[in-house]
Parts: sequence; structure tokens; C-alpha cells
Amino acid sequence: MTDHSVQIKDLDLHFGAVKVLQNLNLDIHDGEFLVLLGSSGCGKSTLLNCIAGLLEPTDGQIFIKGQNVTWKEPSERGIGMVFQSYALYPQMTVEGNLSFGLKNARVPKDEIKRRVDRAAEILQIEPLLKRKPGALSGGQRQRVAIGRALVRDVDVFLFDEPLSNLDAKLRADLRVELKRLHHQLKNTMIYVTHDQVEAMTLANRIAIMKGGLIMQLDTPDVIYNRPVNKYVADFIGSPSMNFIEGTLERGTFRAGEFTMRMQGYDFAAGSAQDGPAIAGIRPEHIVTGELAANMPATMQVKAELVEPMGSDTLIWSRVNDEPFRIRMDGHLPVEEGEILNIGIDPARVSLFDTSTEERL
Amino acid sequence: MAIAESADTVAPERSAPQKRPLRLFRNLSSKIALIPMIATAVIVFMGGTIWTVVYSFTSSGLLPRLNWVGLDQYERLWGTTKWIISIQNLALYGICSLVLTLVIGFVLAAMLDRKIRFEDAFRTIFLYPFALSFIVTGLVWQWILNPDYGVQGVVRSLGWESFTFNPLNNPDIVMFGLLIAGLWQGTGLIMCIMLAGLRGIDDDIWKASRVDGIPVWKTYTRIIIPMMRPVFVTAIVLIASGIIKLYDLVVAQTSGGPGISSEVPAKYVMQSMFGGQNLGQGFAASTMMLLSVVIILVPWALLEFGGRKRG
Amino acid sequence: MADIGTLNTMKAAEDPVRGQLDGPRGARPKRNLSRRNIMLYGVLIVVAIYYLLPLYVMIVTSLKTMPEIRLGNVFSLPKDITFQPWVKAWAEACTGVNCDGLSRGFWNSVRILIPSVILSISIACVSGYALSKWKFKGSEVFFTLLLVGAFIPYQVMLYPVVIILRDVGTFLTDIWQGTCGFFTSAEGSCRGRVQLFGSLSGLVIVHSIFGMPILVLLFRNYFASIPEELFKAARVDGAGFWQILFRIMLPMSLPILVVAIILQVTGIWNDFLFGVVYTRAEQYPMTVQLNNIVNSVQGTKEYNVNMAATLLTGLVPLAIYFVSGKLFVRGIAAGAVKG
Amino acid sequence: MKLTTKLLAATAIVSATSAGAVDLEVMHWWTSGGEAAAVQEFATAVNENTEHNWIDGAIAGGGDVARPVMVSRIIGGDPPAAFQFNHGLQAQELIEAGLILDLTDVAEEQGWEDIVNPPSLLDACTYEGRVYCAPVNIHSWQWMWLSNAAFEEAGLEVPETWTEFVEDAPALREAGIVPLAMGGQAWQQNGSFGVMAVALAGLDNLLAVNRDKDASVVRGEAYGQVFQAYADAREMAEGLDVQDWNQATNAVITGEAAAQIMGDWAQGEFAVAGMTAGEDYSCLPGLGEIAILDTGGDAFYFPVTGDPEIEAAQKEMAALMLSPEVQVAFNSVKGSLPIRGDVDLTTVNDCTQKGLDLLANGDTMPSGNQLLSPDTTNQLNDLMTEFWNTPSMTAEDAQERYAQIIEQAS
Repeated sequence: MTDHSVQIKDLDLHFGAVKVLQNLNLDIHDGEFLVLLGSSGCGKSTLLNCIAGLLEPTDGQIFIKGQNVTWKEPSERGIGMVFQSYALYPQMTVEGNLSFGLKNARVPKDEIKRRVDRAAEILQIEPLLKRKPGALSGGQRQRVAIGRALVRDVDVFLFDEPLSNLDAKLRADLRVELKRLHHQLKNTMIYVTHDQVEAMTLANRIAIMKGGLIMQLDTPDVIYNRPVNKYVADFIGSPSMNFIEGTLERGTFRAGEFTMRMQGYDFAAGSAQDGPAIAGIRPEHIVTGELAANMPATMQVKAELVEPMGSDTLIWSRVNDEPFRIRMDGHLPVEEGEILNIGIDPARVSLFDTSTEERL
Repeated sequence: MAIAESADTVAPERSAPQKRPLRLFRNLSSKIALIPMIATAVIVFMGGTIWTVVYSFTSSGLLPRLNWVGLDQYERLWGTTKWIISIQNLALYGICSLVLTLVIGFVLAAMLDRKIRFEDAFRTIFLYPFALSFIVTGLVWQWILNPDYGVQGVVRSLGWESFTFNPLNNPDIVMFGLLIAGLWQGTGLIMCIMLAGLRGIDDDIWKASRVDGIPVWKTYTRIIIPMMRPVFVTAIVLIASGIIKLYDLVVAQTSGGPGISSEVPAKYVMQSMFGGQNLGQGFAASTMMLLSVVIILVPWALLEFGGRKRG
Repeated sequence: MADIGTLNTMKAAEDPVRGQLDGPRGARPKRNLSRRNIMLYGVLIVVAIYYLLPLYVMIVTSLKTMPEIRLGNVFSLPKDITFQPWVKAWAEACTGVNCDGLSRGFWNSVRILIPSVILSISIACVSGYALSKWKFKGSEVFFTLLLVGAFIPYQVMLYPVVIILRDVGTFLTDIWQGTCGFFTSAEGSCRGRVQLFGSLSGLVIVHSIFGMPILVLLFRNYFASIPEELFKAARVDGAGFWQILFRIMLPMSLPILVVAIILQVTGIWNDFLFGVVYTRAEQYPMTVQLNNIVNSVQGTKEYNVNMAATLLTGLVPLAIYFVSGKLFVRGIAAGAVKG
Repeated sequence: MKLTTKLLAATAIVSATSAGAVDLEVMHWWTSGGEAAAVQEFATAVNENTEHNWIDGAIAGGGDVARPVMVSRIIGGDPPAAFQFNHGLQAQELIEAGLILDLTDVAEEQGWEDIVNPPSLLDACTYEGRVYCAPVNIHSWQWMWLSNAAFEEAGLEVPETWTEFVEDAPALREAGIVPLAMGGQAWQQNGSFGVMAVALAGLDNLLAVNRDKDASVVRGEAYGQVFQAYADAREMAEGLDVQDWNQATNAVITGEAAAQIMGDWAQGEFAVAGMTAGEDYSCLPGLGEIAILDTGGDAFYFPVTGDPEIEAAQKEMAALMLSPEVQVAFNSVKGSLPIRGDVDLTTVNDCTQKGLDLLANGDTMPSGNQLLSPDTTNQLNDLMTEFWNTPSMTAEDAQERYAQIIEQAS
């Protein structure tokens, strides 16, 4: 059981008639970086608060390090938490913020000093120790907030959208630092975000949540390449996946004039079943130019809008009157109005059942 | 977050004009709009104050007249037992009222903030006395504290014959009789202000302190209260301005009695001006009151509003 | 919530095979009568009784007859309920020669209240806005001066304000008489005097003056908390001082307006001193009559009439409190607490 | 400019004078039952006998509440047509400042000099030979009111003098009766002292102190006895917690207390309670020790308005207030004595008759208001109420501080 850092069993949380979390099970390994990803209202922060003990579940159990902590106070659970709004104590210095909890727990003075110094060193906030949060920048504040979790010397860190109040550049920087921190500390980290880039880059595993349920829990790679349903497929990836509605007949996907033999596609059920289906094609998996003709499935689309982004170019077109996005190499010139030949590898496509939206 | 931020906003800078317009006309609308306020501040409050101070050096009786008598009025003022007692009473009442109003107001607000049932009902109950005037407050508490019909009488009629609670007729504790009524009237507003302040505190702070394992009371005293500094400033301004003006309640409840044991400075002023028809004496007493206000208030105001830098 | 918690623990106990992971599940069991709750509600209820006691005393006393008041204690319920004190307080009690109770003062109070509240809040709102968003050199000094004014006992300012009103009135009369001849040809139409002292307009001005310190403080703090970006954006769009105020700031000010209205209605409605000093007998507000009823003594005080009169006078502000108590807290949260 | 002036005109009252009947706003602090009924007599007289209207500006709470309002109105240039003051030194400054209407021509026309009795009342209205106020009644302080029932209950005869009363006090205590009723207000305590001073130290000593401001008399033996007696009175009054004078009177009416030192206005309370002088209660003018009454009272002043029509109406009103019918009607209701020696009150009880006799004999003295400035009175009020309420304060302390205040007084 030592491999299990945080376990959640049959967790339910209702606010009156509203079911925020439903029969949720989650098993987080020791040292794992788990990201809870979802749009707002999906219950990801609620779940995190339940793990932290800030919210009481209606039913179910929570274990941390094999101990049932369902009824324990947050401070007794062996967790540290970082908040979106930093939640620093504004009237105390950085040092005060870091040490306040420890002083309360009657940790010996030299031990406090050791831990504060270590956290400050790790986070490179030593020069800031005597300042108050009001005099810090957003990034510095967030480091202090992380430091406050760090000094607690706990096994599990909880992050509640820690980077969303920062600007893009800083967010990228801190993201890397967080990853480095995880490598260095090797603690279990549970991280809530709505930003898929953060999720993809940081996570060992991602749990995609919707409506209080976990849609898919897997490594970023699997989530990206083999989304279990249309929601996950749509949610992950930028620009988002193209969906073409059609039918699957004897291993061939048809949508209007477009046909695609699902050669090499790894069906979830083992083999193909006929019926209406949706094909999900990632814009970056579409092959253009001369190589397109070599692909098993091809079609022609008209470039309606071209968005050059430097490294790559995004092309907007239409397939069956639905918007269709293609991402191609930035140095290939494309004119608006140009007809493009594109090729698709069925092995990299995701097929979903039209009615259940589950992966086929 | 807004709480931590300084309220100071830098005056909007015009993009450097080629020819700087005359200083007086910059922000002209603002200056025009502030004329009523400036007129009030300068003509009424400052002018009235200066007028009062000037006439405190005269022997004005029923009408203000410029018969200079130097510091005579002040000498007499400080030689008068009633004035000394008034100041002592105000100090006693002021300290008790300030501390108790803040403490009770905050504790009640904190209790209402603990996600309790019937919050609306409790809040309305605590706030309604503020809708009533001091005259009414004084009257009803005089009635309740009446030794024959009120609390003392009722307790005695229940069989506890020796029970004594007669603050309004006991010079030693009469100020506490006033305090009971004053707190009843004033704590509700302060509670509302505190409650509003508590509601303005980021939920994450509470969560952070729970994760840190800080006990609730310590979270209040060490984190929440320091964060509510602006709230306390507003509250203290309100309470203190009420304390200095304490008059109606005393008149309605005790008329300064028994004897002169519940006299207060504002009443001394009124009594001198209109009872004794000695405006000069009243103005001298007013001047002393104003002086103490200025001594306390100006350094604070400069710090609060004048200073550029604030954490 | 608590019930579910206990239910769940029972379920877990009944069904131990449910999972290998036993122990606490669901919400922590809470008893409604936990020690903490007993303390909390106990204190709240005791305090609520202290706050309600005077209201209770006022109501029961106002419904008792005088003999009963003399016999019983202030807390006992009335034996024979009588509404005579209310009738007397409203329509019959004598204040001097006039024996029509509080009713004559009620409408005077309304006439004083409405323009005073409107004017004082308008001035304070504009001033607070100018002080927070359009600062200029010295504006803070004036503001500090104004705040000192909040600490001056009204009584001290009685005579200075009388003199100011008199002189301003005379000054305006001079202007009026000096200039009106240019504009009107009608003979004798310029004889009138502008009279501020002893008139309703004078009283309205006085209420505005003395309400100003606290109100300006509230509005200033409130407007300061409105994001600077909004203001800047409007400036960039070419909006001026008044446009920003009316189009952007005012529509956002409902909470603080509620607070200002409540404070002013209470203050002005309960005012006695200004009402009696700065108006004439025909315009005396209700509080003057209340004072006359309460302070006029003959024989034993008519406590029941006093209490009825007190309650009647307090009805208007009380009604406003009961109706808008919730908005009040919200408004204070918006305005008073951000410095 | 036009717009602004129009606005100003719209917001402020622009008063234009109109001819004919005048509204006369009269400010006073007579609001309790009997007082208000008495004022009603004035109002009726004005409304019926003249074409003018009486606008009542009653402000309860006594002179301290009403006076700032009146003075403010005068300073502010919007004076009432008439206002009530105690005659004496209170209005002197207003007269000096030329704010009060000169009534000399009315006084001469009506022959006030001949009819006002005692003449000192008119003197109090006269400043530098001109008459400025219309005295309307006489009130005197020097009375003690006793409850016959209380003495009966204690098995005692109703005393005839203060000295006897003091001897009876222990017996009253034993019977569970508070010997002396005293309200909690300063003016009652100082007023009672004044009564005891003239009764126990004599008129000469009192005048030496109050009129000549001779502090050595205060420090003297005669006054020392008064302070001692007052300290005894303090003990006699223990056990009754009331504020207003009429609550104290009520204690005498109910027999809870045996006696009260209070001016003749207290008699109105006995009358309202349906008690008969001589049977249910007794009265001792001059505490039974000395046959003298002071002649305080109320007067009306008429501010200068600059409007001849109002002025004429004011003078009409002044004359009316002193007319015999109005005097009788007013004073019968108010319970005070008329200022005219030539009228008879309709009903006169024992006590009122005693008072009238004293007046007729000329056993009068000037009232405190006529001798002491309000400022000094105010200081003495404070001192005496402090003395009364501070059991630890000795008679000697009070005596010395009293002397100091008299020394300062001018």
C-alpha cells in the first residue's frame, strides 16, 4: 500500500440537490504528479478541497499514505496547499508567512529556521524574506505561497490553479520551475488547472473531469493520442480536434465524399462495428503537400483563412460545412483560396460513437 | 486583494501638452464639483472653529461679543470641578465604549460569519437600535434601569430582596448605565461594518490557515484582524466621533446626574453657553475639545491620507 | 448534512465487506448540539435578548394603562391591552397649545427628510468621486479638514452656522435685488428676500453640511475601489468628469447609495437640534413634538404615551432597516471597509 | 446669472410683507398640562381680541433647551414675535444689543407703573429707564409642602416650622417615610438651598451675598448653619430616587415622602391630584421661619423685527397680556400669582391666600434671577448638586467653594 499516496474511494459530494462529485475513485501513486484538468465547474477544485479536508464529502473515503483521513483536519493530513490567489497573510513578512504554521505546530526554532532557509533556497526567495507580500510581484508571491507548502515537510502537495493569476510569460517560467521542483522533491503533487498546456507538460497522469466525474485518467500521451471520448478529445489539444460526422461500414469511415479505411486503427472493442461515427482528426496530424498523396486517406480542402504563427501555420477550411483546421509547417507558403491536398493517417485518428461519444 | 491595495490613486496625468495649461484650470471640473465640500470644510468647519477659538478669549455672555479677557475663561474652565469630572467621565466612557464596541461588534460579526442559521434575523436584531435616536435610547433605558419598575424591581420581586442594580442613581457606576445604553445603540452598526469586512476576506486565506493548522481564534487575531485594518479605521472614526459628541444620551438618560457625576464635555459646553449664558466659557470648553480632537486626529489623518507610500 | 454522516457510518458498520478499507467515511459526524454550537447560538440568543429587551419594553408599556404601569414591572405583559396611548401619542397629546399629537410633525419631517437626503447625498457623491478619481493638489487637505469636522460636536457649531446662514442669505439677497432689475421689468418683483436661516432650505443645507464628513468618506472609499482601468478606459474614450460620473460610476454605486440613504434617513429623521434651531414653529419636525411629549411632565409621566410616541417616531427608520438590512451590509462591504 | 438667481429664489423662501393680520410666533417652554392650558389662555386672548394669529412655538425641556433656539433665531435675523424668559438679568445683553423692542410707550399708556405689584417686577423689565418686557406672573420659591397623611401615619402633628420638621424627621424615618423629597436636578437642589438660606440666615445675609456679593457673609456663622442644615437635609432625603421636581411632589402627594421644598408651581400638582390645601397637604411659606416670598416669574420679550406692522401687533399683545381679564385667566390656570395688585383670582385656596397676603404686606424680596447672573446661578447649581450627591463632601467644603463663586461673581 506504500505505493499509494492518495486514494479516493467512492467519493460523493452534494450541495443540496446539486451533485458536485459522484462516486469518484482515484488512486494516486507515491511521487506522482497528477493534474486534475477540466473546465470551470467540473468539480476539480472541489475534489482538491476534499482531499485537503477543506470540504467535507457527503460520502466516501479519502486515504493519504494509507491512512484514512476522511475525518481529519487539513493540518493533520500531511498535505501542503497552494492557492490561486496565493492567500498569503498580508500583514506578515515572507519569513512570517513561511514559519507561522510551524510556530503554531510548536516546531523547534532551529528546525523552523532550517526549513525556511531550505525552502527559500529552493525557491530562490532568500532576498525577499524580510519583505511583506504587498511589496512582491505576482510571481514572487506565488513562490512564497509554494514555499509555505514546502516548509510543512509533507508528502502531498496540492495546487489549486496556482498559475492562473500570472501573465503568460511568468506562467511559462514558473511551470518549468514547478516541474524542476517535482523532480527535486519527488513528492506527490496534485495540481488543479484548466490550462491543458500546464497539464500536458507537468503531469505524470492527467485526470480529465466533467460534471463531477473523471472522464479519463491516464498519461498525457494516452490522453492526447487515445482520448476515451469526444469530450476529452475536444478538450485536449490546441487548436482543437476536427470532428467529421459520418458512418462506419465494414472498417471504412464515410462522410459524404470522404472515405477512409481504418487501416491500423486500434479499435477499443477489438474490431469495428458498423454504425454512425465521428472521426476526430487532430489538425497537427494532417499531412499536406507532396507527402499527402502517400497517406491512406486523402481529400481536397480549400484554405479559407490562413493564420501564420511563425513556427507553424494554421489553415481554416471546411469539410461538410463544418470548420476544419489544419496545422502545417510554418515555412510552407499557402495562399488563401488555394486548394490543398491533404492526407490522413487512420492510425492517428480517433473514432467516436455518435450517440455515446465513446471511443470506438 | 483590494483591501491590501492602497486607496491612493494617482491623479490622471495628461499626456504632455505642448503648452502647459494654467495650473488652476487643470482638473477644473473636479475643482468646481468640490466647491460645496471645500466651502463646508473651510467656511463651516474651519471658519466655525476659528470663530469659536477667537470668542473663547472673550467674556461673551448670551451674545458673541469681542470683550477680550485673555485666558480667563480657560483658567476658570480648568478650575471647575464639573469640567474635570466631565473629562474624566468622557475618558472612562470613551475607552470603555471604544474597546467594547469594537470587541462586541467584531465578536458578533465573527459569529454571524460562521455560516449560522437565521443570520438575517440576528443581524436585523443587532442593527435595529441604530435606527432609534439617542433620545429614545436614553428614555427606554432610563425606564428599564428604573430601580422600582425595571431590572432591580423585577429581580427583587422574584425573591432576591437584596439585589441591587441601580446604576442611574449611583454616582460611582452611572457612566456604566450610560454605557449599557450607548452600546445597545451603537454596536449594531459596527457589527455590520465588521461583518462586511469579514465578507471581504478571501476564502483562500481561511483555507490556507486551516491547512497550516492555525486555530480559529488565532486566525482571527493574527491574520484576519490585521487584514481588516481599514475596516477598523472606519469603525474607530465612527465610534470616536460619536463619543466626542456624546450629549443627547446623557441628557435623555441622566441629565448629568446624580449630581454632576455623569456630566460630559459636550454637555458642559451646552450648559455654559445656554444655561449659564456664558458663551465664552462654552467656547473655551469647545476649544479644548477641538484641540484634543486635532491632536489625535491630524497626525493620523496625515498618515492615512497625506502619505504617499503605504504598504 | 449531519444526519447523512451518521447514516453513512452506520451503513459502513453494517456492511464491513464493502471494501478492504474501513474506517471513517463521508462527512464527519456532527451533532447539532455540539458544544461549539451551544456556545455560539447561546451567546447569540442571549445577546439578541439584550438587544430586543428595550423594544419589548417599549411595546408592552405602550399597550398598558397607567395604573397597570404603576403597579407592575416593566417586563410584564399588559393585562388589558389598550391602544389609547397610541391614539393619544399620534393625535391627541398636547405640545404646548396644539393638541394634535405627533401627526402634525410627521409630514414636516417628511418634507425635511426628502430634500435633505437628496441634496446631502448628491453633494457627498460628487465630492467623493472627485476626491478619489480627480485628485488635485490640496484636495486631500480639504478632505482631512472635513474629517476633523466629523468630530466637532454639533452644538459647538450652532451659532457659527446661524451667522453663516444669515450672512449668506443677506449676501444672496443683495445679489438678487441688485441683479434682478436687469432681467425683469415687472415693478416690485425684486422686493423679496433670500432667507436661508429659519427656512426649510436653510435646514436642508445644514443637514447636508453635517452629513458631509462621513458620507464623503464613504463615497470616496467606494469610488477608490472601482478599478482604475475602467476610469482610464472612459477617459480614453473621451468622457469627461460628469460623463464618467453619470454613465459609469453612478450605475455602479447602488450598494453605497443604499448605505448613504439609510444613514441619512436615520440621522435626519432623528434630528432634533437642527430642526428646532434652524426652522420655524410651523415646520418643526416630529422629534420636536416627541421631545415635547416626553419632556412635558405633569404628575407622573405618562410612560405608555411616551413609549407609543417613541415607537411612532422610530417607525420610518425602523421600517427602512428591516427592509434593507441585507443591502446595508452589502453596501458597507463595498464602501466602508476599503481604505 | 438669471438662472441662478431664479433657482435661489425658488429654493429659498422669498418673503414679501403683506398687510393686515400678522402671524405672531410665540416661543416658550410651557408644555406641561397646567402650563400649556395657561398658555392657551394667552393664545385665545390674542386670537379673539385681535386680528392676529398666535403661532405656538412650544419647546419642552425648560429654558436650557429653548433658550439656544430663541437666541439663535434672534441672531439669525429671523426672530419670533415674542419669547418667554425669566425676567431678570437673562435678557440684559439682548437689550443692550438693541435686539429687543422698547415697550415704554405701551407701559406708559397702560400705566404699568401703577398697576404692577410688586414694583420690583417692572424694575426687572426696565433697563436704563426704558421698559423692555412684559411680566406676566409671579412665582416664588420659598415654600415647603407637607403631606398631612404622612405625618398622621407617623403619629405626628404637621410641623409649623423647619426646626420642628427637623425634629420630626427621625420619627418619619421610623414610620418608613422619607422625610424630605428632592428631585435629582441641579436647579432644585440649589433652589432649595436658597430657600433655606433666607429662612435660616435671614434676608439681610441673603441680600449681602446675592446682591452685594459679599463672600465673607458666606464664610460667616449664619451661612455656616445653613450649610449644616442643608447637609442634614441631604440625609433626610435619602431613599428616594426621582429626577423631576413633580415626581418629588408626587412622592409627597402619595405620602411616600413627608415634605418638599419647592416653589409655588408645585401647588398645581396637588390640585391636579385633587387634594385640598389645609386638609390633605399643608404649606409653609418661608419654611415657617420667616415671612417672605421672592417675586420671580416669567416675562415676555418682543424682538425688534423692523417691520412696523409686526411691531404694532407685538405691542398690542404686550398690552393684552397684562390686561386684568387675561391676567386672571392665565394665573388661575397656571397656579401663579398675578402681577397686578388690582385683580382677584377666581378661586383662592389657603396656600394661595397666604401668598397673596404676603404680597399685599410687601413681604417680598427680589428673586435669584434678578440678583445673580445666569452664569453664577449655573455655577451654584453645579456646586450644590455636587454637594447634594456627594455624601463625603462636608458642609465646610461646600461653604468655602460657595464663597469662591460669590467672590468671582460680578
